Amino acid sequence: MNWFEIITMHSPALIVAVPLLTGFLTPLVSRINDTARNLFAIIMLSITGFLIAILGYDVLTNGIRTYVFGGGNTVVTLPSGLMFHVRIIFEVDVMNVFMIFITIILAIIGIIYSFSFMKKEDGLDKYYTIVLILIASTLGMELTGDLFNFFVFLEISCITSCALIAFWVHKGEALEAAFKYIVVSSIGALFFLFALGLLYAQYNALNMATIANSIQFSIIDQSALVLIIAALAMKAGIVPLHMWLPDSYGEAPQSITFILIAATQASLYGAFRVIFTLYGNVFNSINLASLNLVLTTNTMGWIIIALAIITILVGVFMAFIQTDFKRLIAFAAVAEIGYIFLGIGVRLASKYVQYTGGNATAVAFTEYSSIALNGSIFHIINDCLDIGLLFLVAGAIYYATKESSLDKMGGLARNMKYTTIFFIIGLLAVSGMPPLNGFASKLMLYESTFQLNPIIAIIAVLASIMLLAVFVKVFYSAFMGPEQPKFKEVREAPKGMLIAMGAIVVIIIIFGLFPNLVINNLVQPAANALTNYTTYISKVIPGVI
Amino acid sequence: MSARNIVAVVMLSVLAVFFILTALMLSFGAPIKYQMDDYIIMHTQNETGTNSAVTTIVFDYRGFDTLGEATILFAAVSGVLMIFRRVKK
Amino acid sequence: MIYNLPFIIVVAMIFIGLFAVIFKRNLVKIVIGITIIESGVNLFLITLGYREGGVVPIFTSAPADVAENAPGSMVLPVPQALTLTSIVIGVAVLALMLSLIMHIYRHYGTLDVRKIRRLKE
Amino acid sequence: MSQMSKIVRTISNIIFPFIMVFGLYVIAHGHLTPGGGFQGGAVAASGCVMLVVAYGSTWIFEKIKVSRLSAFESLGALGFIGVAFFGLIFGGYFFNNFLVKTGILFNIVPETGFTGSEFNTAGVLPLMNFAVGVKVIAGVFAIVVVMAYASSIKEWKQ
Repeated sequence: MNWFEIITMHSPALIVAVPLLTGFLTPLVSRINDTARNLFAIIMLSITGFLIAILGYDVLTNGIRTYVFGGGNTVVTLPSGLMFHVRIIFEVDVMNVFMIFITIILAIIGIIYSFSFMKKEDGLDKYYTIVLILIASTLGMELTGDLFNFFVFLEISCITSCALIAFWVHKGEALEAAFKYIVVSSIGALFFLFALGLLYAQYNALNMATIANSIQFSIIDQSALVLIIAALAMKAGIVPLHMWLPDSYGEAPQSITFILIAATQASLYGAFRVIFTLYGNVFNSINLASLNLVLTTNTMGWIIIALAIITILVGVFMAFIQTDFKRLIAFAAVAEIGYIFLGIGVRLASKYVQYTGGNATAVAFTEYSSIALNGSIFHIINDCLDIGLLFLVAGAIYYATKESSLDKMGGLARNMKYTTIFFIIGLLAVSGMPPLNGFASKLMLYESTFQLNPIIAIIAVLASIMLLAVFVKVFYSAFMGPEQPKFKEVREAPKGMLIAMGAIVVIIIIFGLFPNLVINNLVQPAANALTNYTTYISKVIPGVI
Repeated sequence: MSARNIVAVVMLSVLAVFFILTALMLSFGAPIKYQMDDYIIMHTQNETGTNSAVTTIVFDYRGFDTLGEATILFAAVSGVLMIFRRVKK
Repeated sequence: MIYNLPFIIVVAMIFIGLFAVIFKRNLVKIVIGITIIESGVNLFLITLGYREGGVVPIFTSAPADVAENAPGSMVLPVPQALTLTSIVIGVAVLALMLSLIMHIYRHYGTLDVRKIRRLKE
Repeated sequence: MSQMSKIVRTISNIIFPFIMVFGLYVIAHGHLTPGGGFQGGAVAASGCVMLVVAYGSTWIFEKIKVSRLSAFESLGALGFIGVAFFGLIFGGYFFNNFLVKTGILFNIVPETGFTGSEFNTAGVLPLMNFAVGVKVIAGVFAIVVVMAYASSIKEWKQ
């Protein structure tokens, strides 16, 4: 075994362990000086990125990779002859690789942005410690194959995000937002733990593959599903439970908001994993023989569609009336998460049409349901990049002018040329205009939704157009118009921030020009991995099916 | 009592009925399945040399969870120290 | 029915906590509510692991008959380990929430939710 | 918080070593009896907190540097993750219990059903218990000291 194979073998554990180790070492390293700390953080994150590249390459070529913590032959044999591991297992398929890929991009760019954005603050050693732990926990949530481990990382990300939202402690609103966030997310996490207890009582196992293998969808399993989805929706900001999201996105430092987006998407990933893998034999392999499962899938799909449409509408309409730049973008983020959820719902509801319609519809809807899932997964990365770019632009403006109210801004385009260009690209991407990446994923969502129900598709398109209107309004009030006397001295944002924003813009343009490259190489395999739950199970429990 | 409170009470009572029905379905004192726990009790001594099965799970079989738990405490301490830092204005 | 009393108590605790979180106006009472929910969930996990007549799953100075019928005479150890983790998590969350409350009190001079709410929709 | 009366201080002086010894006992026997790093650490940290109550947080805050406590906590966490990394290096897996059958330390493997107590067992578990214990003592003490000090001063230096 050469060194490359050894690194590949251990990379799932190291991807989480290296940022954690960095986080533990940062308080000691920052005793030297600030530059050493910054260099240390970025070098260790680059090592993590390198490991992710190795792992991603391996998973894309060789399929699912598992890692058993502690090793050894600790295998339980069931009376039926199936075996499963007692220890914690990390199981990495293409979907996980896709998510950790997004996270590491956001993390590295966010750290680079922090170097210049947070330069004048104090308490930075603690800041970098907590940011690195937040990144590690997000990666852990996305890699783990164990439900309780997922809960632990969920709680780590909850605590670290709360501490970071309250970073500007002299602002009362930041404290309030942080308190709201920790109340909502700790209750959500406790619901998750309760649901985990229900599943544990039924199947006496904690890793996802074992539970997925034996899930029966009894009443207790259904209540566990409802609780888990409610908890993860709470963390992701679906509408009845969205109230924490604009507050915390709006009040946190913008570099934090950028990394928080990745943490939110990790909860969404959890919802994907639970619906399509943990309850895989309910929602994936339905057939006419079990009509009640088909009906359940349909009900579930329409509930999710309804929630998603409400989320989109609330996000867009609330964005209209905001006067604070960051809160406005935060509501746009709520709307974008609604689009991702819409994809899941359409996927589940299309499955119903597929099995109850005629033969011709069956063929068509097989394709549409997979398009909906692809669009939904592709929209995760686009949402991260677009909303993230807008938050970074808001941060650059805040850094330059110390102002975040839209009423008091104006004429900034004269002095902040690059920022203006980045903002235009961000607003076009977020509202789904053709040459950019938002268009590619939204088109897939519209197409599949239209086949299911044209009215919903029209609502989705209109909401997207309204989002464009909102941002054009912002553009005029902030960047255009007469030059304000107090902004005469405003200068362009520092180089570090421009580099961070420029990097995202480059990725957005590449994804916009060559969407098929991403869809064929990353999104489609991810969707296949998600729906192929039997492969996922058989990697942990050999000999099943 | 405002309309909002009434809605909250109704939702809470629906949730309560749902939870109680779930609770009534579980069986107390007689777990349905216990292969994993039996395995751990039987193998804790010859695999890890530990007499206490709970400690074996916490630090060996599920050691990575405990690392996460230690991380949570670390993050909470760092967070509290960060929140109580002296802010210069 | 009476046999499920522990589970009903767990549900009651969770709902007492939720009630406090939703209807109480004092921040400290909200935190107490969350702590009660958490105790309820921890109790739930412990309750799941109980086996009729079982003793603690530790071999040190265990009675001879317990050690002989080993797995059957001991309660399930995994829920206890999960509860340990969950308790420590609860401590961390509690510490962070209380320090936030101290800051909020310094800032606004009150703990009443209605008076401090500045972030509106 | 100001100092309490002389009686309280004297009695807490007398009790403090016993609480610490009990806490360390719980940490050291984590693999044999109920307890372990977290529980023992909490016991020992509550002994330290008793001093905070008896002597007043201002006095303690001047005597003990919080940054040093934070560094100790960091060291505890590093020790824990370090043992896990040693498992990767010597045992071939992250979190491998590499000491248990090698014959260096803590290496005795009792028979299944053995009800005596042999301290020299359990592989890396005592080391992890110790690291976690250090971490919990330092962490909980730091939280309490900082919160008590912050609530005792009238005006914050903001």
